[in-house]
Amino acid sequence: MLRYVASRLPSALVVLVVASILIFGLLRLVPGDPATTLAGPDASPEALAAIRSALGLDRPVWEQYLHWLGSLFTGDLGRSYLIGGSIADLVLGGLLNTVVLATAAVLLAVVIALVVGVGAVLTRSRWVDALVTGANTVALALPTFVSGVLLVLVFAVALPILPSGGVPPLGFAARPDITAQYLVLPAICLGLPVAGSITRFLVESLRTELAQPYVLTARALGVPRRRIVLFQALPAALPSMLTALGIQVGSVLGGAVLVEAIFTWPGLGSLVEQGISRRDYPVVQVLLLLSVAVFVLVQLLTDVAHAALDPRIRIGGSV
Amino acid sequence: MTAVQDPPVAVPVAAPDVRDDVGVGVPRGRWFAALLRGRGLVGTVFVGVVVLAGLLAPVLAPYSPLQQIPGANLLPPDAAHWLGTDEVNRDVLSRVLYGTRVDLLVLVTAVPLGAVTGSLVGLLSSLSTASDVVAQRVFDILLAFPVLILGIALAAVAGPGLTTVILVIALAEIPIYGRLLRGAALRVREMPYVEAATVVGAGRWWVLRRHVLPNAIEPVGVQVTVSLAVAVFVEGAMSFIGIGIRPPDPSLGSIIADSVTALDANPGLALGPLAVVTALVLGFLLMAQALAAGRRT
Amino acid sequence: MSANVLTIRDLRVSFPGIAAVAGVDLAVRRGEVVALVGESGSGKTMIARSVLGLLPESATATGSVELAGTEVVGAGEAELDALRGSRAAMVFQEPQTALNPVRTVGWQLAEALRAHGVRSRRAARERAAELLELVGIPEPRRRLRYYPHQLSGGQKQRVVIALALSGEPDLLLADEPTTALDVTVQAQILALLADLRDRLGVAVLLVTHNMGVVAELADRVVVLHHGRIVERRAVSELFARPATDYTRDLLASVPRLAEGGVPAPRREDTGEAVLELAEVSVVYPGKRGRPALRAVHGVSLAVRPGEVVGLVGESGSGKTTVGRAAVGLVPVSAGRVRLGGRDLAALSRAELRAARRGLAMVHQDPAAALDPRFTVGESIAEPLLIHGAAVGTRVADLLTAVRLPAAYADRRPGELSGGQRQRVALARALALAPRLVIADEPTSALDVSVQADVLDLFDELRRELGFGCLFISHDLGVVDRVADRVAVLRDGELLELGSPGEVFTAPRHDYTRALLEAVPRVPVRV
Amino acid sequence: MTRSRLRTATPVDRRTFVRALGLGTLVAGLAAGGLTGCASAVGEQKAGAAGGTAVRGGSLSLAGRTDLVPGNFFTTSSDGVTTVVGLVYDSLIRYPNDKVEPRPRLATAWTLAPDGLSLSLDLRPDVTFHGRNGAAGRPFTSKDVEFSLRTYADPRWSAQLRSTAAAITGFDTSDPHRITLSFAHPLSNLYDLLDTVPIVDSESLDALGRGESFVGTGPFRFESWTPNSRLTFVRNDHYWIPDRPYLDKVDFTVVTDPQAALSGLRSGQYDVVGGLAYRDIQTIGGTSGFHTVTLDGAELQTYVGANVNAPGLSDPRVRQAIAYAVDRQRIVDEVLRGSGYVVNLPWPKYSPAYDETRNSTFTRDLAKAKALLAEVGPLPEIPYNFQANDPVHQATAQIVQANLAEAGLTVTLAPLESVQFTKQLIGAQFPGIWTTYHSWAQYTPANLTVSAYPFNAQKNASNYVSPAYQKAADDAWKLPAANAPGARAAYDALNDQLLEGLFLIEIGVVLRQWAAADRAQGVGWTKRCEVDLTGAYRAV
Repeated sequence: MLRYVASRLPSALVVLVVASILIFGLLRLVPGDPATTLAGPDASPEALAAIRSALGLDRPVWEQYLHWLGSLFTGDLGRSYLIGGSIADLVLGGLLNTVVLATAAVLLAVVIALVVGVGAVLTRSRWVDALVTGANTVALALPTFVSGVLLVLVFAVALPILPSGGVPPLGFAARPDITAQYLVLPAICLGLPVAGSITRFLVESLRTELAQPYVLTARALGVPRRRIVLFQALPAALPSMLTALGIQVGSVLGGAVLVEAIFTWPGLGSLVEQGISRRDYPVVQVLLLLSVAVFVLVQLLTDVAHAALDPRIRIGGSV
Repeated sequence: MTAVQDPPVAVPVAAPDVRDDVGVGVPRGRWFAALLRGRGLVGTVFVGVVVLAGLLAPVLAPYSPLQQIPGANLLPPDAAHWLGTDEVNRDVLSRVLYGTRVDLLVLVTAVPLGAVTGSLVGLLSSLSTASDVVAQRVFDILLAFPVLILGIALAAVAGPGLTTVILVIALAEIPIYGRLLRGAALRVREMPYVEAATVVGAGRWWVLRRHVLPNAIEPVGVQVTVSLAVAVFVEGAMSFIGIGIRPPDPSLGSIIADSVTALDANPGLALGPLAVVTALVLGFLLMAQALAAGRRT
Repeated sequence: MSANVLTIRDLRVSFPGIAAVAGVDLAVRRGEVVALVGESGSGKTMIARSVLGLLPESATATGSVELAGTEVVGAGEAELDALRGSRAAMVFQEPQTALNPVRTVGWQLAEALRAHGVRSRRAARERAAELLELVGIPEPRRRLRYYPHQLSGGQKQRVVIALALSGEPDLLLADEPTTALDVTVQAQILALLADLRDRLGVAVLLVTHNMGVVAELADRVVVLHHGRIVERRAVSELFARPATDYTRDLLASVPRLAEGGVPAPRREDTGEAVLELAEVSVVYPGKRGRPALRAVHGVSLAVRPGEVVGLVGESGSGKTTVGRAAVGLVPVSAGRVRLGGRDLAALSRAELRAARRGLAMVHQDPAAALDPRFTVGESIAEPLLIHGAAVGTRVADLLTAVRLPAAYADRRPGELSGGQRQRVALARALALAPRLVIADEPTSALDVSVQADVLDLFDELRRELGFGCLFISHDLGVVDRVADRVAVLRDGELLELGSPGEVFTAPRHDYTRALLEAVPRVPVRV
Repeated sequence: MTRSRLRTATPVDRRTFVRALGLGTLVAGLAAGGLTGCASAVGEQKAGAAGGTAVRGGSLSLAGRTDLVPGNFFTTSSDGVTTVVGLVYDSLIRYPNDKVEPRPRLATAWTLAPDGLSLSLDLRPDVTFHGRNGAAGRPFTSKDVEFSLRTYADPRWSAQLRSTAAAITGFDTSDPHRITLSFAHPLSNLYDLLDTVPIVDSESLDALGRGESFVGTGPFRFESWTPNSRLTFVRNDHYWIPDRPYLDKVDFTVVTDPQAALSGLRSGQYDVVGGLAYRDIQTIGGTSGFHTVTLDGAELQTYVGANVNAPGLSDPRVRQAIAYAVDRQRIVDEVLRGSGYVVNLPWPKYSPAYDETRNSTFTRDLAKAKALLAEVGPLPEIPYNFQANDPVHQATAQIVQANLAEAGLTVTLAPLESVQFTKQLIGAQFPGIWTTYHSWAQYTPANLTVSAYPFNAQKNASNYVSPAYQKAADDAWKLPAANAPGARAAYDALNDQLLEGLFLIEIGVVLRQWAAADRAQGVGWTKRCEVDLTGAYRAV
């Protein structure tokens, strides 16, 4: 298996380097720069120029890039122009919040997909099928920002049983029950679209698996349909569902930008949006590179898991 | 994810499949026939109604989408305004109808643009291993950037507006179609009829043009319907964070974005566009399922 | 309980617009092997599947199928589950796909046993090992942990049979159990089925289109044609005195190995070789760290104009790889391939394209031989279009040459039967009057009678157009009928080369002798 | 071989599916910690609600839209900064909300030299800076005043009133509790400066720049800052006003989405919230248990700026036509929901330069607007910029566009991302007209024309150059004091220049509002919307 990972590393590195160049360049293309935000609307052009040179923005672009890349390798993520503090602490705080939220959302999505997807294939009844399509439509049609507001209005304002936003004051580990209540609404809001697409994918691949000959063999042996779906079709369909989930991860961070704003969840999503709108280059560069790294890592993990789950790849054939 | 290819092993003899056992081979209906019955028909009807409403907007709309009616600030639905008015005194029903047009314009340009570009890149990249590796990495990078963040960056460069929305949706579609077509190309290239053509002297381009492309159309059809549903979502999200369609032009996403702050004053402001979006998305999903089912038998 | 394990009365199975089975009565007694014979489209598989209520969704069945006292037609899913595997069990044709690829053999056996009431894991593992031993799988305990892709075709079929036996059924429904296997493996499986009948008294309903297999195993034979029973005889009587013309034609078209005497070689050597392989070796690189696979090693072979060289060997012997190497589809790791006297490797891209004009290939699976999007006419004309040659009436001429009505030109492959599709593939191959044709198992996917017609056609066209041909097949009977010379291949190495008469009657190599013995003999009509 | 009977396999039916679904939701419920069993997070938030009358102790939760930016400490450009400055620092004097007359704070008394060239202030002797975790810090002396004023003038901080601070040439700090400032020319807006400049601790300025510590003399001590998330403050037990503040703790949360802030307020998570949409403030104000805090004295103005060099806008008649066409009352009623009033000049009602008659020079008069435009003849399409995702500016722009269209002037909306908008404002690069807020009119009038960038006589965003306007602005600035004789005449001259040049077309004065729960009483504010909780308490 390690050979498999090793064979994928060079391509991952290429993606990271190219992405870093793209991010660095794209940000420079965006008009306005941190000096403008720092200077504020009433600054004079001289003050603007003073701040720009203080931040080293007047040096040639490629020199800034190499400096940034160099410091990246030495593990120094640099300092945020606006917040002044070190980016490492800023990102770590945000990273923890987003990882907790994203994991909760993905877990919720997987549970929903398994329950609804397998349920729909098991019962084969028309109304369950319609239910899945309907839920799928709602997941896609109802934008996150609307479902978010509705969830808050119903569960936090109308009948105040859940907090309307924010992170648990004492941190995640201290009181799991309190943490769970803070997590429920944002996780549902972020997880719904992901659940929609992987449910659709799971139902599709389960139906394809059930059309395979080995299902006919099992049925001819009198194995009840419920066991065939759960213990034969599902394991065979899981690897491809995992791959679909891997691709969804990219959209989870995108979704996080909206959900973290609606639920005042101080994660990387809101940090990226703040960073870009305030032209805080170092923060945005680190965050975007981190999101690309996370995506590449998840792709690698899903491929490895896909290989591990599918014995044909794990153990070479010997016909 | 690179397709997993096992080493070529002599395939043992294949026997006539069940279908042959039934005598004459069952002819496969044209793939769009799936859209004319059952689930596919329902989907097509939904989408058709929305498209019609969009196209006939000038006829159906009681007011001009930009007309500000004095004194009619955030009125709830009533006889004069079936969906009430918005915070700048404009009739919501008219804006939803004209907004549908804008969204249809976005769908008709962005999704095909992304699909065609993605497909071409996917096909061409499958020609040589070098171009294949490069294309795969480009797809990875495009997929790595969440759509919204791509949108924020592009809007900052090119300014918010229709072109940015179209560009972002197209960019997000490219890797999806790229990978789809690359997979289709690799699968078709293994088929005996391609091998027979190669033996007789057909070049890579001939195989691509005559065999790979026609056979790849079907999976693309299914994916297009799914992409259309996602595109409506992206337009809405971009308008919500203020980088979508520019005011005063209406678009379903921007109306929904404004409606969020006025839910109690005029629920019609949210219900109107949401109904249209739901109809569109439900329609596309049903069509996608019908096409996929058509492909599977 | 009546002596009959299975009684079918007036069974009708129909699909929208097609009556697959039109009123069949059939009975199978305990410990008896009944062969259900017929060509594709005769409905024999549908009858077998209706016994366990496993018909496809779109099929509707009427009449009565009584299995061990229970009526199957119209029974509920729960009732059917109780029957399946315990009263009757099914063995399928395609071992490659009959087993779940992501589950071990042991697990799948335990699952079957669990469906028949064996709950405890330890008892199930014990019983599973016994079953594997029963079907002749070496080291059964170790093989329980294997995954299907780690077993050979024959071993996989043995596992499928073990699965079928797990519920101790009275009746085994074997649907073309050996068609997808090599001839030597086929012989072992047939021996196993015969042994099960004798030792366990299991009745077998054997569905097949191979008369050799019928002769080897069956006690009684039922001949089926277009969903109706045409003849019902004991095996010996059927071969001795076939009652109906249909059966008589069926028997006549079975390619028999010429016994006795060494017929003179049909063709003397004329002119320079069309294809020449000198010490050719092919190695497939191992993927993701798996060892490389040596498919072909040091094969030397030549094909002269107008000559058919048969290439015989079991699956995995490398015969297909040789064929593909001959036309440059697969890179050669050692040795040289010369086409029309010129070294293939030395040709430039343009020269290669020109040289390819004289080549053609016919594949085995008719379903995938033609592009589903092309009409028949477009498929046939494709080689002409590739080289910019005038099409004119060429398509119509070729269609009539392969005895297909010219009107078929605008039909789609989906609307043709297997035999018709293979004829179109042949017509396409001959479009540019090639000098060399590679035929990779062209008829093995066809029914016996259809196969006979296609082979006659092939022979006629070869005499008429004089192209050289490398004819690859695992069916010795077919090769004997068509080839001027025969090469026997094993594990990538050329064992023997000679005229069919020499190789098939006086084989120099004992491997060839074993191959010959394994071919099921059809008794010669008196 | 024994025939083992099989158990009857039950077909899958709806019952099993419902059971499976039930299992699924139970798992999800468990994952959500079960709403019944354990303590409710919502319950814990509200636990702090204490008694009705002013009682010591408890804490208040504030929420605002923008986080602290240490680099902008001396500008009032983010809610985070205004909260820190309001709670942690004191200024020398404090203007009451409705008058531009200085009241004592850290300075107890002050005398202005007759020639207006110097000012000496007596300083409170009993004030100390915040010390390490609760202990009393070092005493406050005149040296700290000098240090604070000099830092404020440093261009690095780009403070709004730095030109006035730079005009202070001499600092006499011989007596620790008395300071005399001397300057080159009389400064009528000097007290604005002293009301604005927070007294900072000279030893911790670098830490302040890095956002690590904020040491001041104010009622609350800075405790912690989690960037992009929360600020926490604790009571300063050594505050120079005896037994103030009442509250033990104050926390401030960054809530970028106004809807989230509103839901947080209504669900009891926050006590005082800023940055809500005017319509939401209006509805929450009417809901029982909540009230609005109108920040009079900290008014803003919304206006339509015109780049006089842009094509079509160079002719003053076009700008007058715009002034006549804009329906100011509708914008105040529908966009600001009545939280403001119509004006032609920037001054709030209490400002010495406020003039009722001049304020109604341009009332909505479509006929006059059309006539003026007819005189000028055909005009090109004029781009109209505003900040992209600001609901107030977006609504105002769409109304103004419709108004101008009625008058026959076509305008295309061009929303800009906020940083780009600021960049074009500073660089005076707007291609046509624009709309945003401006402030600093709530002080002595001269302050506006000296510091606020759109009005600055020397260099403004409209590229409007007029010697007469520069002279009027300078005269107003050089008045010895806001209420000196001759001030009225100077301000009238200034108003006439503004109305004549009309490079900025005022729409209305905007009254900013916070929304608060009834349990948050005694909430105060400064002219720069800095929150003042000295007298605030939790009412039951």
